[in-house]
Amino acid sequence: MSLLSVRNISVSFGGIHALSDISFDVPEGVVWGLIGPNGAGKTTLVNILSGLIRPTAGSIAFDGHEDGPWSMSRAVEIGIARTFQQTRAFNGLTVRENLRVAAVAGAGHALDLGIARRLGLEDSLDRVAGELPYALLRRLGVALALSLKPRLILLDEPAVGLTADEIDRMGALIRSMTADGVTVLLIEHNVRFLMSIADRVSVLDRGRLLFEGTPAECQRNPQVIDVYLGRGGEDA
Amino acid sequence: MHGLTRPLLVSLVVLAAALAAVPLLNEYVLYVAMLAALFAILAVSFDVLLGFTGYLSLAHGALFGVGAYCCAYLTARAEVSFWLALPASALLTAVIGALVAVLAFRTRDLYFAVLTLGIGLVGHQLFLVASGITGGIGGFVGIPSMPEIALFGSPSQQKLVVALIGVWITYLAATAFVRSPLGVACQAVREDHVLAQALGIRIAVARLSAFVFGAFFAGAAGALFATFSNFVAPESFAVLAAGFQVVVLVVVGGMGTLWGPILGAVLLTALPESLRVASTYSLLAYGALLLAFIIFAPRGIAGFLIDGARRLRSARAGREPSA
Amino acid sequence: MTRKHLLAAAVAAAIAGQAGAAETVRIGELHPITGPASYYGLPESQAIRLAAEQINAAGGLDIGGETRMIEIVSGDTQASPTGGVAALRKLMADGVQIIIGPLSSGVAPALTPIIASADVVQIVDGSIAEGLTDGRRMFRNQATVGDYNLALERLAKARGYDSVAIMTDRFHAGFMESQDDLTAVFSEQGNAVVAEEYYKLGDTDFSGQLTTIAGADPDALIVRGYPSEGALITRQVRDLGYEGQIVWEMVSPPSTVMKNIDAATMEGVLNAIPPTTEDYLNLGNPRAIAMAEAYEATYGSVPGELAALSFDALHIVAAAIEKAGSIEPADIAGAMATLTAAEVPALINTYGAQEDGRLFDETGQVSLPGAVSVWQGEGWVPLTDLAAD
Amino acid sequence: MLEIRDIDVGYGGLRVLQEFSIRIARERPAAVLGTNGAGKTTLCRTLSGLLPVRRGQILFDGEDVTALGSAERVRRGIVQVPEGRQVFPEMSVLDNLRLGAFVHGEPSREEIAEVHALFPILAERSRQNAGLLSGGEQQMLALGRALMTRPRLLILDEPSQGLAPKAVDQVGEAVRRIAARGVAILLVEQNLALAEMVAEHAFILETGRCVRDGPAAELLSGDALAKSYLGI
Amino acid sequence: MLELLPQQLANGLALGSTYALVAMGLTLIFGVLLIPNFAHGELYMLGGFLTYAGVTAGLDFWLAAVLATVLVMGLGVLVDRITFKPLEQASGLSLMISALAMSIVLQQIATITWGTEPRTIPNPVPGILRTPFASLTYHKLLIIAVMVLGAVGLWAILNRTRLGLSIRAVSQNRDAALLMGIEMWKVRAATFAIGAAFGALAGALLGAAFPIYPTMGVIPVLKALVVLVLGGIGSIPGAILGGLLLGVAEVLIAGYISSELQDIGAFVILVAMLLVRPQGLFGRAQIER
Repeated sequence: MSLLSVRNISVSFGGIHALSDISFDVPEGVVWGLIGPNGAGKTTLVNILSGLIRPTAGSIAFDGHEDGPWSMSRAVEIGIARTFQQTRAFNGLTVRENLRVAAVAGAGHALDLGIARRLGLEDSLDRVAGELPYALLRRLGVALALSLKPRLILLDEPAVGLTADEIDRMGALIRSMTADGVTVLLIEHNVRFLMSIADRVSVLDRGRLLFEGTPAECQRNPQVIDVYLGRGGEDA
Repeated sequence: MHGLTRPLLVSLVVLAAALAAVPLLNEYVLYVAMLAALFAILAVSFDVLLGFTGYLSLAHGALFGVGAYCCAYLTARAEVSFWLALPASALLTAVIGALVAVLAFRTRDLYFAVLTLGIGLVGHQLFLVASGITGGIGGFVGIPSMPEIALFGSPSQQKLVVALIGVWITYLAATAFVRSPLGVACQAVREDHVLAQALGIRIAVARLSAFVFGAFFAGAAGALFATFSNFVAPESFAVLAAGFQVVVLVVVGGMGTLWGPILGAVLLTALPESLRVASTYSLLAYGALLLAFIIFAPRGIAGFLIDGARRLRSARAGREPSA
Repeated sequence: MTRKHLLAAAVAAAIAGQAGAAETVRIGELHPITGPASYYGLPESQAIRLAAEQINAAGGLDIGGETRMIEIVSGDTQASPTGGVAALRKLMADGVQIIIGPLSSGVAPALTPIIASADVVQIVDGSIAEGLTDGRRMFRNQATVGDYNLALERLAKARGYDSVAIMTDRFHAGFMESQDDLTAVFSEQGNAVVAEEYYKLGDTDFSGQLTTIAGADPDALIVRGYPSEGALITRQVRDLGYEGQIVWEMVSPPSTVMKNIDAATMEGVLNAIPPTTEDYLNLGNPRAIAMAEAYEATYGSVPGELAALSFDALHIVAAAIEKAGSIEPADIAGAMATLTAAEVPALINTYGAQEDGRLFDETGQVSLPGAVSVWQGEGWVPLTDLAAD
Repeated sequence: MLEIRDIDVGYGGLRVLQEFSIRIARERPAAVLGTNGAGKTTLCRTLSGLLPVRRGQILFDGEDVTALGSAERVRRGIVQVPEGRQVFPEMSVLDNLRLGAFVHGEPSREEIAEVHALFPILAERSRQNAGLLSGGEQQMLALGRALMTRPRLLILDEPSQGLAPKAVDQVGEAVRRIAARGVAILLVEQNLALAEMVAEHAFILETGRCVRDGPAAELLSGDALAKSYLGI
Repeated sequence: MLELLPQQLANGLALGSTYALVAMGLTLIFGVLLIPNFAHGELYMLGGFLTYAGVTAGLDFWLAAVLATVLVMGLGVLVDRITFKPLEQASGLSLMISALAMSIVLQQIATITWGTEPRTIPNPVPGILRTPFASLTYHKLLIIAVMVLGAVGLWAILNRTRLGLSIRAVSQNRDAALLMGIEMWKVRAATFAIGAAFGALAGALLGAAFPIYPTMGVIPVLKALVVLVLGGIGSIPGAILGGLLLGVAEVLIAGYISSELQDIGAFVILVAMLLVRPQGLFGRAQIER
């Protein structure tokens, strides 16, 4: 049985189709990868699932809730959390305050510093987010989403700009999420990284779903390789 | 609320010190100190909106006036006890504040500032036009004094004591508010409202509560002002008077801290008084000092002190301050 | 209560210590010395200082056989209620118990509750708002707005205006609070009020109101407020083609008027207020001329329109102190209540005597009836016969 | 032509470029390739003087330009076509071109004609607001505008982003022609298509460091880059 | 009453032109540099006082107005250097407070120099144009004409000169403008000079009808802020249309409803406008930060 079920989602901005007729099902407990070149519509999809924008057509069901698409607060309420591609944190607040905001004001429970420990932020609790090194800031972004204790987490390029060591660490973290029963929808440019941790992969190209399968199938698919390297492909 | 212990203790010590000084002051200093205390209440309550939620409202002076006229009317015309009129005025101001907020929060940034400027100007005009209730331009005359408190000193001393306790209560309430889930949500709104929404925070509720909180204490400050002065006139509540003054107090004191605005209120009430001797040049000196201050300490007194303390600490630790 | 007395005693002791051997009589004056209203406030403040210097130069005050000099202590009201109260508190904290002022009607009622409950005597030389005096501690040698209106009412009656329009500065407390009384009197007299319009200090465009007024074409347009707006309104309503009589009700020094309107447009405009410094100068009042000359010599400018009132106020206080033979506020107030104009020879203004010859009535108010003057050439000329020009 | 020596660049606590060094020769158009977040745009902004260098040196034609302001660098011929094209949307196509020539005064008719010859669409749309052009046309405009600046080094920040393949081909063709006039080219890209058309030398940027460099033919063909990107 | 409507509309357009004239300078500086220059009112005031000083010193009105405008342009650049340049990294709020402080300083300098007595420059264009429908003084016609000419002139500077080209470039995309080799300080100085010129010109012209005194700039700047928001912040056509709209609304309210409610009415219109169109008439939708 699938946790998330996306049916015929389409959205257009000013006449341009950003997503057309996207459908897929994400079962519980997996890491589901979503790749595609710039402008393919990956972030748009995350924005729709998290309620930041409304699709023009289509429906979403999640964990028994059939009423999607929904508002941002509703999405959080039913257990969907997200991170942002350009890491967003409350830059004027300390790490501790950031986590407090997410836990207390967002999810409505007490601050749990276990998440900070899990993400290696425990030594930086009193640093102001805006002054954090990049890698810590990215981890803070994930920590904010995890503070909501979601059932599904949407990670928008968590590995961007990280060093190899940090990427490995992020990978381990993502795997550990599924162990805790959190399902992950992972958008990533770093395909090597994605392939190493995803159970299944969808490929988006210019708003359409081009491929769906295991990472190994994906890496062998010539169409995917062409699209991904920006060679050829049909005209938009 | 275990985090409140420290601010509670520190503020109690400061309050005790301030109260201990009361018997030493002459009538003039008592009056100026009382004004400073009322402005401190205004500034702290305003900072919850400006410093913690990130919205610049210029209607705060008008809300201050709502509280003042409400208390004046209740005590002078309806002959309600002051101790009842005080919370009633604060509540009514909070309700009106909520209405203003619902209108104003349809906009943001400079548009929000100008919209609230317009609301502030309308409020001031209404005080003038509704002369049946407010006394119009001639002001509201004959507001009864606060009932005497048998325990302590002269009427002026009692006023200052009540005002100081008012500052203390406002400070504690504001501290509790900004640390409550709502207050934390307000800071999220200030920092990044998209992220706040993505974390499931209902930003409309958060910023509305900040506005209403500010309005409540602005109303209380207004009620105190009315009863302490026995007379109020619309001019005190004009946008160009209290409306801008409270912004200046908070920015000069230091936005986003709750003690900074108190320092701002004290300093900027004392400054023009100390410049009285310079008469013709006093306003020029005031403007120039304000300009110099904002240029050299753009984050206010609080920012200046915090930076200084940090530098001192890292110097003591024997290393450069980290970036 | 004992605490209060202790405090007062302590303050008195401190003052005594400060003043030392050459003890002076400290008189406080409260006027807007800074800010936009300083144009009116500063001349008042300076006229008081001038009067004090003259009295001191002539040997000071004779208080029960003891000679004392006057010391003027200035308080800047900044024309705001809180500024005024702070200034008053400062004066009182400095031991001042005699207060002259304030000017602004917005400040005066804020001071009243404090003065009423303190050991202080006050003489108002500026504000025309009703009330303010009680005849016990609070006096006024300025007219009330009722006195102002009296001249207007007599003028309208004498000229038999069938219709009048009124433009009032709604930031002027005195004019606003007397608006209803004035229109009631006009209606009673048969001067139909066809338009009641408002503007505010600092407005520059009155075309909306004035177009309506010019359309109604009343016999007279009455403008109540300050001269810069008065000049503007006069110009703008003439530009709109209004040809009826324009009547001002405002303190309007010709120098200020001339800076804002040309003489030709002003010609024939009436002004209904109590005589001002300028009027007394025009009438050849020798004391006014002497004061003006001394003022110019000291400050290098002509005295303001209200200077004569402030000058008088100090002389009234001085006379009351000498009459009382004491500097206790209660004694001064008592003497002031019984003072006659003859006992204050230096007065410039011509006050109407009360029935028993006293200067102040039982509420502490002088009688200073308004008069009508007409603009001719470059200044106001008193109008002796109301019925004709 | 351009030599970058060990520069460190960052924002606040974030170090984006670390000990970054490359050398570029005029006659060999170069490409810097890297994924999102590798530091590509930071590199471009640094070269144009919009971001200060914390350490290291930038030499242009043997002269140290590290401390120069953006206007002076433009005058010396360091010209950039920024990421996302950054045309002035509410100004006409012609005004955009005039702005390109800003440091040299008003452009002559010949100069404009030359750009029009290279990009005929710009002549057609001369009076139209730039914001109304399609993505590909805007990229042409950005290139044309940069040419008006009389560049000696042209830095292109992801010019293929968001373009249809046909438009990418056109851009590639245009860049080749510009290079043929003796303008040094530094192409900063994520996608291979354009780099394959234009570059003779390539650098691979990973997390703020240059991890490989070599002749473009070697580096881009075969699997080297595909490995870096796709992790095959 | 209705037969007065043409006259009232003419009054409103004349009043609105004065608002537009003041608002244009303010909106230009805000649109290009994102600086809320509240001290604009004091530049307006100084334009009036300096023209007055010139006229009383015996200069011809026009010469005095031009001299005053040039002086105030320089002053505008100076105000920027002292008030805003040191705060480039600070918040918009700090900019606002420092502008407020600068306003106080300039008001007091004027007070010390000229005193607080209101005065008016002798009208250089006396007389009235009377038509069957409405009559307007030549002075009001002059103001409308100068507003229109000023708008055309500003349009010409922005669209027909190299300086204007660089100003427009900075207002649309500051980074891209820098990449074109445009020097920020020049654009900044020019923008402040032009904005100040509008303030000064308004002060000189209106000083020939309205009293000049040190705090005369406060209310026009508040009105101009309202006009800005009505028209859309940073939009020149918005400033003109917003100004005219406010002027006509005020006059019609005073003429047909109640002069006591003139201010309230004007602000109710503002509030209503923002509720319907939160970005103003010509404003772009507010961008998410």
